[in-house]
Amino acid sequence: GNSDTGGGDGGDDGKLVLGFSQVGAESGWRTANTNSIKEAAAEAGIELKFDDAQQKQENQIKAIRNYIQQKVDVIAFSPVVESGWDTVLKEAKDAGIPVILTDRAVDSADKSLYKTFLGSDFVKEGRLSGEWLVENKKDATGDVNIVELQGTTGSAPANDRKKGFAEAIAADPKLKVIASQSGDFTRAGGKQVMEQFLKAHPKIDVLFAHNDDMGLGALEAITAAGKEPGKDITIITIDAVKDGMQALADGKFNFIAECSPLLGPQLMDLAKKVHAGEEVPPRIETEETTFTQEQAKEALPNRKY
Amino acid sequence: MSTFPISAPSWAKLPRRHMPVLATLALLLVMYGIGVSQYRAFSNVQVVFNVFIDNGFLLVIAVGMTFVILTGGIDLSVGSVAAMTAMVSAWLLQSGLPALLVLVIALLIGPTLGFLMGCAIHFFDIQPFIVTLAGMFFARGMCTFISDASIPITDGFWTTMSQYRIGDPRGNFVSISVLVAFAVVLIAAYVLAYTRLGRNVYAIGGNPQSALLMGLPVGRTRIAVYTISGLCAAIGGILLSFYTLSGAPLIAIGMELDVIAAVVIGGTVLTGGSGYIFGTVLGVLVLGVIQTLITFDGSLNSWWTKIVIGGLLFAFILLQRLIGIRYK
Amino acid sequence: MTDSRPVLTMTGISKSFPGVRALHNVDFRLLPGEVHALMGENGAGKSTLIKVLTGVYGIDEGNVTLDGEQVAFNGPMQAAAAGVSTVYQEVNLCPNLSVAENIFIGREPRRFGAVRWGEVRRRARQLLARLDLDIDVTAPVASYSLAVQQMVAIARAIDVQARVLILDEPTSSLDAGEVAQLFRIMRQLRDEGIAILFVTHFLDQVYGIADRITVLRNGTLVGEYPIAELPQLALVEKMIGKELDVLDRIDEQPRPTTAAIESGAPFVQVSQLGRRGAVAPFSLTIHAGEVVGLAGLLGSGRTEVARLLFGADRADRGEVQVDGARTGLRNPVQAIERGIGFCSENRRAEGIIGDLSVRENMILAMQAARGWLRPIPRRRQDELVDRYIKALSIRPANPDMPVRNLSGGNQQKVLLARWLITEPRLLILDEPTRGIDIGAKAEIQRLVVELSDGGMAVLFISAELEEVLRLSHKIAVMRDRELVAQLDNDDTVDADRVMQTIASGTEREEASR
Amino acid sequence: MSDAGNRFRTMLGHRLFWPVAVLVVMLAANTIYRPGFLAIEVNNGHLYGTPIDILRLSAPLILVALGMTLVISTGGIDLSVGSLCAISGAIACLYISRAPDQNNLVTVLTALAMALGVALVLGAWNGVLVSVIGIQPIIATLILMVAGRGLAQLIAEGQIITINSGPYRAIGLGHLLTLPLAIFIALAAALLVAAFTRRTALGMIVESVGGNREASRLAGIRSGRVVFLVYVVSAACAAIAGFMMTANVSSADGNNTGLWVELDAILAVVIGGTSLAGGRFYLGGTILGALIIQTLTTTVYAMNISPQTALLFKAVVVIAVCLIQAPAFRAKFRRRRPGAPPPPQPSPQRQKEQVPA
Ligand SMILES: Nc1ncnc2c1ncn2[C@@H]1O[C@H](COP(=O)(O)OP(=O)(O)OP(=O)(O)O)[C@@H](O)[C@H]1O
Ligand SMILES: Nc1ncnc2c1ncn2[C@@H]1O[C@H](COP(=O)(O)OP(=O)(O)OP(=O)(O)O)[C@@H](O)[C@H]1O
Ligand SMILES: [Mg+2]
Ligand SMILES: [Mg+2]
Repeated sequence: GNSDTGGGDGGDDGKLVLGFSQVGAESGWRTANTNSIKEAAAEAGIELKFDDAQQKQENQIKAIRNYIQQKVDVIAFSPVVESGWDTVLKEAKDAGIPVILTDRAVDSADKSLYKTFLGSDFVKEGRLSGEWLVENKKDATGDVNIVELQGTTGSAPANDRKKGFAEAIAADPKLKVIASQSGDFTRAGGKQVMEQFLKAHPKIDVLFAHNDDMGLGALEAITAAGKEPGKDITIITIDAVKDGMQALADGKFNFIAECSPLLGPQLMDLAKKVHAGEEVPPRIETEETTFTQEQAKEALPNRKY
Repeated sequence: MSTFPISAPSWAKLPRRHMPVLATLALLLVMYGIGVSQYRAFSNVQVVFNVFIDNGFLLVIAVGMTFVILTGGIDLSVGSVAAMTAMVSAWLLQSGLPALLVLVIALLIGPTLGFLMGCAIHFFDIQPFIVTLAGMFFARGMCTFISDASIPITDGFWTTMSQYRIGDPRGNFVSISVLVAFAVVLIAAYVLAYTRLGRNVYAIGGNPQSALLMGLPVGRTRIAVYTISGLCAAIGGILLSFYTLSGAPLIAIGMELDVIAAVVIGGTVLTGGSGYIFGTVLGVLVLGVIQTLITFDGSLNSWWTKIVIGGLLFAFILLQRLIGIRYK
Repeated sequence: MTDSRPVLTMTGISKSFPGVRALHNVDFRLLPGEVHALMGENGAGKSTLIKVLTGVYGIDEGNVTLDGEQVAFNGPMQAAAAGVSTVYQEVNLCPNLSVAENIFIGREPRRFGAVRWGEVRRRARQLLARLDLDIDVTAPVASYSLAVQQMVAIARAIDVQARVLILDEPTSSLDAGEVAQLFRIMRQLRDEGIAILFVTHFLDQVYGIADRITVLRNGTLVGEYPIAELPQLALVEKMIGKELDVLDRIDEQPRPTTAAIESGAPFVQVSQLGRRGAVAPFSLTIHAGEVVGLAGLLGSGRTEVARLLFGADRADRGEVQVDGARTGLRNPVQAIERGIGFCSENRRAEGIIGDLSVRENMILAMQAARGWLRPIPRRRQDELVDRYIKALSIRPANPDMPVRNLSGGNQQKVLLARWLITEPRLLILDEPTRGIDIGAKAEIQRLVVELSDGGMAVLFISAELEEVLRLSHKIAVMRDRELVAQLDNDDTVDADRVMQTIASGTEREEASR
Repeated sequence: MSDAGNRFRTMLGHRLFWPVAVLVVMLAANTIYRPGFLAIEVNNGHLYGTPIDILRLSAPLILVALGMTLVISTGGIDLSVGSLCAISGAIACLYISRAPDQNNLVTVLTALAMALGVALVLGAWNGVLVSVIGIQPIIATLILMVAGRGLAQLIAEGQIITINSGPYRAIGLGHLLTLPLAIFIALAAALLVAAFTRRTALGMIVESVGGNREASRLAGIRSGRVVFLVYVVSAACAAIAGFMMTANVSSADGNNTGLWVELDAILAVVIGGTSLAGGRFYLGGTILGALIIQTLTTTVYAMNISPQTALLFKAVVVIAVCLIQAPAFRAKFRRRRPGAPPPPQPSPQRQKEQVPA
C-alpha cells in the first residue's frame, strides 16, 4: 500500500488500503451499512479511506478520482445512480486499481471495469413482497385494493422495488394497485401520503411501502383514521430495520422483505481477494431473507440495527 | 478644488479595489499548501487538474449565475436545468438522433427557459426567487417526466468527449470539459468588461432605478442575463452529461446552492453591482479544494464531513472578510 | 428666436397617482434656443411633468409633440434616442460604477464591439474639465460628495447631441462657482439652438439665465411668461398664490448677539477632532441657542465635520465635551442620547426610508431613542405628525402615504420633521434647504431662527452663502478639509469677506480661538 | 358607482385578496375532483378530515415562515432553518429516549427547553455572522445549513431516534377543543410575533432597517441588534417547528426532518407579499402563503398526481399564483378600462435604496 494519511497510524506499513465512497447517510439503513463496513475494516486490518458523497454522483466521481491519485489498493463504492461510471472507472483501470461495487449495480457495458458486485437485488425484494401477497390473498374474493408508497422518485431502489412488485402481483388479476405516490423514503412523507390515500379511497386492503420508515409513518395515519394496521390493512415493507421488525413482531406489519446493510465482512473479504489477484464471482448477493410476524418475534432480540 | 492632500497616494490605489479577490486567492493558496503539507499525493499536478475536471460544469454554471447576481437577481433553476439538459440529451440519443442535432436541441432548451423566466421577472415584475424556483420545479419535473430511471449514453461523440484526455494520457491530463469551461470563462469575462451588455449588467445591479432613468435598456438586459444563465446551465448540463455519460433525473440536486455559494465566496455581492468572473473561478476552486481535502483525509464520518465542510467554509469566509475589511 | 416653431409641445397633460392628481390639463411648450424655467412649489408637479414627457410614467391624458410629430416615449431610452436628454431630480447615477462609466454608459465609444476604456476615460476627463472639475474618473461615483455626483450627472446629459436638454434641479447642491460654470455651458448650448428646460428653486438663477418661465401650482398651469414681463415678486406670488413676507420678517426680528450667547455655558466643545483621510483636526465650540454656519466650497469637508460631530463616522483623534463633560461620540445612538440630531444632505441614501409612511419616517428617530419596547401611542403620533405636517406644509398632507411618493422637497421636510420631533439640543442641518421651494425655504429659515431663540443650537450647512450669512451667529470656514477660520457674524462680515477667507485661508488666527 | 361595486373594488384591492382567492380555487378544484375533500367528521372525539390535515401539517411551515418573514424583512435570508428543525428535534428526542420515563412531563419540558436553548445559541451564531462580522446572510446561514445537518446526525448518530412519549407526541398530534394542538401552537406563535412586532415598535424598526439600513442607523436605530434579534427569533421558530415535525411521527430523523423547508418558507413569505429585498412585511400574508403551499402538496397526494409529474404541477401552480398576484400582470388586463389607476411604472418593489451588503 502507498497511502498518505495526515500522520498518526497510517503510512507505509504494508496495510491494504481500501477507498470506499458511500452514497450518503440518508437513512438509518445507510448508517448501519457504513458502520458495518468501518467495523469490518478495522477487524480485518484494512486501512479504510471513507468518503460520503451526500447523494451526489458528482461527488462520488470526484472521490474515486482522488483515490486514484492517492494510489489506494482497492476502490469500492455504492453508486448513487446506475449509469455514468465508465469514464472514471476507466481511469481506475488504467491506474491498475481494482473496483468493487456494493449495494447498487452499474449498467456499464464493459464488465471489465469492475471486479465484482456485492449487494442486494432490489427487484427481487419487490418480487418477494409481491409473491407473499399473492400467496396471502389467494383466497380473497373480490378486488384487493393496494396502495403503494414509493421511495424517492427516480431512485434505483424505488424503481426496482416497484418493478419487482408489479411483476409478482401480475400473477393475480384481482390484486390492483389503486394509488401509488412517492413518500420520499421518510416517515413524515409516508404518513402524509397515507393520510390522503385513506381519505381518497374508502377501501384499502393492502399497503406496500418501499421501506420500513414510510410504513412506520403510514401506521400512524392508519391508526388516526380509526383502522387497525395489520388487520384492516395488510402492510408489507422492505428493509427490516429494528423499528420495522418491532412493528412486525407487534402485529402491525404483516411482512418484511429484508435488505441487509451488513455488507462489511463480505466486502473486506472480497477486497483482500481482488488485491491478491484471486478470481471472484462477478456478482455476489448478500444473504437476505424475509420475515413474517412469527419469524420477527424470534429474530427481534438479536437485531443489531 | 484640485487634489486632496489627505487622499491616498496613487500607487496604493490600484490594488485596493482588487484586494478582496487577491485575499481570496491568497487564502486558496494557503489551503492548497495545507493540503500539500498534510497529504503527500496532494502535490501531484493531476490533483489540481482533477479539481478543474471535476468542477468544469460547476464553473460554467457559476459564470451564468454571476451575470444574474450582478444584476441583483438570483437563479435557482440552474441545477435542475443542467439535469434536464443532460436528461434530454440522453433521451434523444437513446432514441437515435444524431449527436450534433441533440447537442443543438439540448443547448436551446436552457436559454429558452431562461428567456421565459426573464420575461416573467421583467414584464410582470415577479420576484426572481419565485420565478426561478418555479423554473427549478419545472425542469426537475421534466427530468422525472422523461424517465424516472437514469439513461446511459453510449453515443460515440459523447464517449469521446468524455474520455478524451488532453495532455499525457498516462500521466497528467485534463478533459475537454475543462477547455470548454475555460472558453466560457474567458468569453464571459470579456463580455462583462468590454461590452455594453456587460456594463449594463453592472449598472442595473448598482441601482436599477437610476439605470432606467439613465436610459439603459433595463428590461432587455435583465431578460438577457437570465437567458445567459440558462445557456450556461445548458452548457453545464452538456458537460455534466460528458462527465457522467448519462442522464439521471436526480443529478445536480441542490447544485444551485453550491453555485450561489461559489459566486458569493468569489466576492460578488448578492445585492448586485460588484464582482468579477475571476472571483467566481476562485470561488469554485475553493469549494473544489475543500472537497478534495476531505476526500484525501478519508477518515471523516458522514456527519463530520458536513460539519467540517461548514467549518472550513466559515474559516475561509471569516478570514476573507477580515482581510477585506483591513484593506477597505 | 421667439417666433420660431416650438421644438416641443405638451397639451392637456393630466396625470394621477392613486389618491393624488399630480397634473391636471397642463400645457407646455419649449422653443429651440431658449432656456425655459419651470417653476412651482414643492409638489406642484414639475418633476412629474418631466417624467411624463420622457416616458418614465405613462400619460393619462394629453399629447406630446416633438418637432411637430406626436410622440409617446416608453422610457428614457426612447426619449434620449429622439434627442431629449434629461437630468432627473434626484441624482440618478449608478453608485458602483466609476465616474467615467457613469458619464458614458449606454453610449460608450467602441471598436469592434469592445468598449475603448482609454477613450472613455480621456473623454470623461475632457468633459469634466469643461465643468472645471478635476477628479479621478476611475473612482466609483459613490465615493464623491453629492455635489460632485450632480456635476457628473450634468456632464452626462450635456455630452449628448440633444435637441432638448432637461435639467430638474441640477443646481441644488452646487455652490456659486459650479453654478456659474454650468450656466456658461448652458448659454453655449442655447446659442447652438438647443432648447433647455430648467427647474430650480433659486430665483436668482432663474433671472440669471432663463428666457421664459412657466409656472405650475398644485398640478395646474398658472401661465407662461417671458422673463422680462414677470418680476421676481410677481413670480413668487404666481407660484404660491399669495404674497410672501416671511423673509423680511427674519431680518426684522431682534436676535441675541453673539456676545450674549457666548456668555452662556458652551453646549458642545470640540477640540482637535479629526479623521484621517476625511478632515484635519479642528476645534469648535457651540453654545446653546447659537447658530453656527459652515461655509466652504464643494468637497471642503463640511459634511465630514457634521458626520464626525454626530458619530456617523468615528473620529480617530481629538475629543468632544458635551455640557462640559468628556464624552465619546462613537455612533449616532450616543450622539442622539446627548441631544444631537443630524439631517443628512443625501436624503435618498441616508435619509428617508421609502417603504415606510410619512408618519413612520417622522417618528422614527424619536421611537429609536425610546427603544422598541415603548411604542409612541397612536394619539401622540397623530398629534406630532399633524403638527409638523402643518408647520412645514407638507403636501399631500396624508400621513399614511409611502414617503417615496412625495415630491423631493416634501421628502426633505419629512426628514426635518423627524429631527424636530426629537427636540434635540443641537441640530446639525446639512443642506436642509436643498430642493425646497422658496416659501418653504423661508419657513425653514424662520424655524431655525425660532429654534435657536428657544435655546437650540444649530449647525447650519448650506451651499448658499447668503443663507448662512442670514442665519448664523458664527461662521466657520472650511477649505481643503480643514477648518481655516471662524468669523463672528457681525456687521463687518459679508459674502465677499467669507469668499475671501475661503479663497485665501487667512484669518487662521481666529480659527484657533 | 354603486356602493356594492365600490366595496367589491376595495376588496379586490386588498393585499390578501388574491392569495385567498388562490386558496379557494385550489380547495374548489379538489372538491370537484373528490367531493369528499372538504368533508369533516368526528372521529374519536376530534375532527377528522383533509382540511384538518392541511391545517395541522402547515403548522410547522407557518412557524418557520414567521421567523423567515422577519429575517427577510431586514433584507436577509435564513437558509439554516431546516437544519435547525432537525437539530432541535434530534436533541429533544434524544433526551426523551434516554429518560427512564418517557411520559414524564418534566422530562419532556426539560427536553424542549434544552433543544430550544441550543437553537437559540445557533440563531445567535447566525446573527453574529450577519450583523457583527458582516457576512452576506445567504452564505452566513449556508454554513449552518450544511454543518447543521451534520450536527443533527451527530446527535442521533445517524440513526432515527424513535420515542414513545405521550406528552411529546401531543405537540404534533394532540388535540385541543377537537382541533389539532399544533394549529393552536402555530396560531399562538403567530399572535405572539404579531404582538411583538405590531404592538411594540419592533415591527417598524425591522422594516426601517430592511428598507434602508444606513438611514436607520443615522436615525439612531441600532441596526446590528435588530438584525441579530431576527435571526434568533427565526431559530426559535424553527426549533418549535422541529418539535412538531418530529412529534408528528414520534421520531427524529437528522437527515430528513425539515429537509427543504427553507425553500417552502421563503416561498410562503414571498407569496404573502413580503419583498425579498427587505422592507415591509406581512405576517397574515405569510400564513396564507404557508397554507397555500401545504394545500398544494396535499392536492398532489389527494388527486394522486403521479410522482413523475408532481413537480411539473407544482411549477404550474406556483407560476399561476405569482402571476395573478403580480400587479403588473393584472394591469395588463385592466389597462383598457377607463378610470382605473395606471400601472406603477417603475415598480415600487424595485425601488431599493443602496444598502451596503
Ligand atoms: N410615484 C408617485 N406615486 C404617488 N404620488 C406621486 C408619485 N410621484 C409624485 N407623486 C405626487 O405628485 C405630486 C407632484 O410631485 P412632483 O415630484 O412632480 O413635484 P415637484 O414639483 O417636482 O416638487 P419638488 O420641487 O419638491 O421636487 C406630489 O404631490 C407627489 O406627492
Ligand atoms: N471638487 C471635488 N474634487 C474632487 N473630489 C471631491 C470634490 N468635491 C468633493 N469631493 C469628494 O467628495 C467627498 C465628500 O466631501 P464632503 O461631502 O465632505 O464635502 P462637503 O464640503 O460637504 O461638500 P458638499 O458641498 O458637496 O456637501 C470627499 O471625499 C471628496 O473626495
Ligand atoms: Mg421635483
Ligand atoms: Mg456636503
